[in-house]
Amino acid sequence: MKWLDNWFTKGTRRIARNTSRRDFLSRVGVAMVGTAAIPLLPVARASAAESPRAPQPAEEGDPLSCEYWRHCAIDGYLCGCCGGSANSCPPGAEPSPVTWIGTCRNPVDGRDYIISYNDCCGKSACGHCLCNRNEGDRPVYQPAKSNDINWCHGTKTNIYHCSTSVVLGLAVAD
Amino acid sequence: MKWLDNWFTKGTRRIARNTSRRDFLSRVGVAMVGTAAIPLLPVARASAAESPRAPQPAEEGDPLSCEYWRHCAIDGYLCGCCGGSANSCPPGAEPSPVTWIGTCRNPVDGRDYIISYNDCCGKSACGHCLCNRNEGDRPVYQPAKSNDINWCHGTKTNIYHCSTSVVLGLAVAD
Amino acid sequence: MAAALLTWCALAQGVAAESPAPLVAEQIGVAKLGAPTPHWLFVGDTNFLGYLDSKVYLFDGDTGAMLGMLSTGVWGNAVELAPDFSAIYVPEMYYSRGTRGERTEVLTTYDTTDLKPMGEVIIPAKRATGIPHRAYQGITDDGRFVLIDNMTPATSVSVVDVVAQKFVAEIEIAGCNLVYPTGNRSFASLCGDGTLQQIELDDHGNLKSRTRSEKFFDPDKDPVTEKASRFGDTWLFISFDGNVHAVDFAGGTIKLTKPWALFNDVERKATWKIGGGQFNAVHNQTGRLYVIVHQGGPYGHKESGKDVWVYDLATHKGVAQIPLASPASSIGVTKDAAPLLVTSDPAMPGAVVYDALTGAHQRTIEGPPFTPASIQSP
Amino acid sequence: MAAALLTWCALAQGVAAESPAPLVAEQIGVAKLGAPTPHWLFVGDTNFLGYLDSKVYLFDGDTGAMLGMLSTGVWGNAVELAPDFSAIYVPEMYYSRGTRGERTEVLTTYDTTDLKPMGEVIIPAKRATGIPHRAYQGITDDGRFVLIDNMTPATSVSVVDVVAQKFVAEIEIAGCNLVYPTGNRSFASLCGDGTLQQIELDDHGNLKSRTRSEKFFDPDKDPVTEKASRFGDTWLFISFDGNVHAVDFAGGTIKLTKPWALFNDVERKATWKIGGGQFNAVHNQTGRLYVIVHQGGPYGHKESGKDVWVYDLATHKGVAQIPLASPASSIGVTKDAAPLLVTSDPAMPGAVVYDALTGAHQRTIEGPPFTPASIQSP
Repeated sequence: MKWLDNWFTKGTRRIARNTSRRDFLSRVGVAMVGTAAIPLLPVARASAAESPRAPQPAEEGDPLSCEYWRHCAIDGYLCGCCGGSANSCPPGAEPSPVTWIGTCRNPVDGRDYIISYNDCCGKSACGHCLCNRNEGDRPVYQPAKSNDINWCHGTKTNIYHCSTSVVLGLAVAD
Repeated sequence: MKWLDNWFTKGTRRIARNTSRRDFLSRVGVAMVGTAAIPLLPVARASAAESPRAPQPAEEGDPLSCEYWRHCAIDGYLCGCCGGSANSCPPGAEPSPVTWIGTCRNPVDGRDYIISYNDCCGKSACGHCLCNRNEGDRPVYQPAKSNDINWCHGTKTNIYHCSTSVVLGLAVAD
Repeated sequence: MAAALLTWCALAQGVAAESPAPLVAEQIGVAKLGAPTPHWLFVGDTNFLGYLDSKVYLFDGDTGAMLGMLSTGVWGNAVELAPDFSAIYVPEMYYSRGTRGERTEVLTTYDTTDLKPMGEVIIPAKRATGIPHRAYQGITDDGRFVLIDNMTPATSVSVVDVVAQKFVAEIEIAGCNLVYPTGNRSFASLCGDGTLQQIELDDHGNLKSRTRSEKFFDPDKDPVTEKASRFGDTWLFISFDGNVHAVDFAGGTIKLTKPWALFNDVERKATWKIGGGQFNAVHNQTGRLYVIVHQGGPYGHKESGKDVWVYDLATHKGVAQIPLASPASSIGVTKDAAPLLVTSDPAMPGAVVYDALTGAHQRTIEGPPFTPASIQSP
Repeated sequence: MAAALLTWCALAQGVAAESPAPLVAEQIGVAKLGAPTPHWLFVGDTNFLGYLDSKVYLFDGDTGAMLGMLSTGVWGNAVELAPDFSAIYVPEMYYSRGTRGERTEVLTTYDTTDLKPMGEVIIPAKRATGIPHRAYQGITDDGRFVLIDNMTPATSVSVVDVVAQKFVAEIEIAGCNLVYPTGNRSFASLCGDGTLQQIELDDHGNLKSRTRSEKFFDPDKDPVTEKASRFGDTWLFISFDGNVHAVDFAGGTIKLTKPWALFNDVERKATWKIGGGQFNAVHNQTGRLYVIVHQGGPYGHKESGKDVWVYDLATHKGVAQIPLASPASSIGVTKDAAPLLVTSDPAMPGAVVYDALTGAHQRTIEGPPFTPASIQSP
């Protein structure tokens, strides 16, 4: 994850120093969405996508339990307990295109994976299966790695409903 | 209380039968405020009034307990637990000029008193000292005697904060 | 950037070539509701400690799984379901500053496949609020008009044409209150003097005629509660003392019938009483009435009960007594041939599911709903 | 009618002439707040199960009595108190349809005698939300400007002139976040690269200058939490591993100092760690730092603790260990010479009050607040 994190802080700082505020805000907005959203689809495609509710073959454990390996840095209500799943929002909720990212180890293959904790937005608190795990969680001045932040950004509203744990790919140490 | 109740139902029905809808609504609005508000002060004066927070000499018991004699038909959060008292709203809340009315017996003098359960309005639920006693409570088609109704009517908003139990006077059987 | 990522993923997977194939990258999706079943349960959450944020939860009664949720604004009461379940209608109230500012009320229409709002109709900002009551709103039998009870405290009913998606009329019901649909173009309201009135609507939803019944209960000695159940063309109004007043609205008339008692003398002596929120429900197919009962003193008409007694509506005889797993204030019975009995209590988050025919406890659904009220099914 | 009533009352009282005088008719009133004391406690209620309906409760720490309440909209975070307690400022967020529609954000000013809104200033609809953080907002030392942290996720700070009651400026803090007031015209923000920046404002509240510190902590190996405490001109930033980075902002400069450790080797071996929400607080008069601690594994930086350890900020030595009556996530210490230590935990409604000098448990205040967060005092 370091490469991503360094890119983020260095990148944004560099922009900050050389541009006016308005110019900055627009560009960093883009830059950050780019950063956190690299491995994500645009919302439009995401919503259209079939949502694989079942875990993948090489996984084990209960996706509705806070201890499920993917939830290692989650903070919120599990969407799987709210009508969605570990990688799909409940009906009528809108996935956040921007998100925070954790690294969790899959006990089945012993590999570290990048997990994207997209929030589902547009309905108030689901209230079921509240989980708070903080492996690799960072303070909110490192937004891309902070689970305290309401990530309902870039969505129609910032009303938080529940959280997902989406596998983005293998984590590679640098 | 019968006289009041009969007046209310007969009175409103009579008006209903002889007038157009718009005319009716305006007049009944007035009539009912008149009905329930007879023994009450206009809001303006009420708000200005000193609020006697202590019970009167001829009372005993804990005004913050659901068992307190005045609360015999209350349904809601006791304002005395919310920054007000049995006969005053908490700071910033607005007393409802319209209300439901119960009859409770004061154990000290053995007399029946008319109690006005004015709601305090304009702030969301206080959440403290929830009481529900239903002595003499009637269904909502008898509004003047129903504690199910949100009586934040005639106030700036219908947002309910807590309930009071105000002594209006002696009840007289007819 | 996307291209770069692909390279980086491929590389990563190459590195791990020996061991089993790594998990594939996923795309986040949005779930849709499956085909509705008669055991779907809409449970209203007044959320009393935060009632500006009321909700309606949708559960599958057969599994207990939460299927979805609606946010229903301030003072949420219940939903109205289109007879063909093509839409969900919800009266919603909002203030521009939460507890201050401008009050706006709407009837919102939600899609039954994705629970998204499809549209809203502005209605008079007068809706009756407080403790939820099923009869604070209703829908005509054909699903054309949604009826919303108003109290300012002057009482009236707002009529919304949900097909045309427009507000039609406000009909005053002075001295009366509440909405009990009685057909495609009519509803009844209970009155403070022990009568009821039936309002007939024209095809546009405007007032066509108003019929008044004779006095059929004593509002002072033994009032009927406002929590009634419908059995075909008949509404069953149950009194504080447990007397059932069945009123038949077939053919647009009001036919009063002789009240019958839920409790015999022995049961009365044992202080058995009705009580709760929506303490009664009917299963039309079997013609059975379900009533939450408890033992206790006077003024117990809102007390929860630990038992549900079941009556045959043909014989008026008790046919079953169901001891509950936990106290209940409100109940609902699903409409199908293998009905569920579902109970809720504002003092206990969640809902409890029983077999309505055997009374067997099937499951307890954990809350939220935090302070559950209405229980409704397709 | 009023005249009729008087006759009727007089008559009634005449009837009961023999027995003691009946109770007199009362007038409903509206309570006002008394003179503020240093032990008044503003406890924020995020109300997570109904966060559209967030609140701030005001309690008297000496009696536990609730004195009043503010409704603070969606995602309530904390209040700002004028230094002379002449006003309470609250950033509030609203949607025109609760969870949908137009988003409006305001800074509302409340009267400190009757808790009524006196006015509001519209601010950019960008406020950072989620888990509450004290440093998501602040007020300049002279009470002139309220500072509100924005995240879209691009970060900036909104500046509101509360004297003129107008929004002044949005100042970007790219790569940094949060608001730590450092004087009448300045504040600091923490940055993702282990530095901080100080923003100086002109007399109108616009950006005057920006100063950047050297890197003073390692954001990867041992980041400081965003939950800091102020001691005079110094802000104390405490790291995950319990190292205290004191940064002195006296005279508009940024003076970094050598970090010191809350835990010695023995304590580290015993896995003592910091953790919680606002897990630390300072009592300026005695120069003491209060820290919630617990024993546990890695990633415990948000775990509640059953103990509060007290440190002398002059010697950096531990001077007291306070076992708590119940686990705490956040603490506050009142400003007076007989300070109260107040704890809250989102898992336990209410708040708990201790003597901050002796650690003696004084009282537990029952909730709501349902999910308490911030604790603030005049």
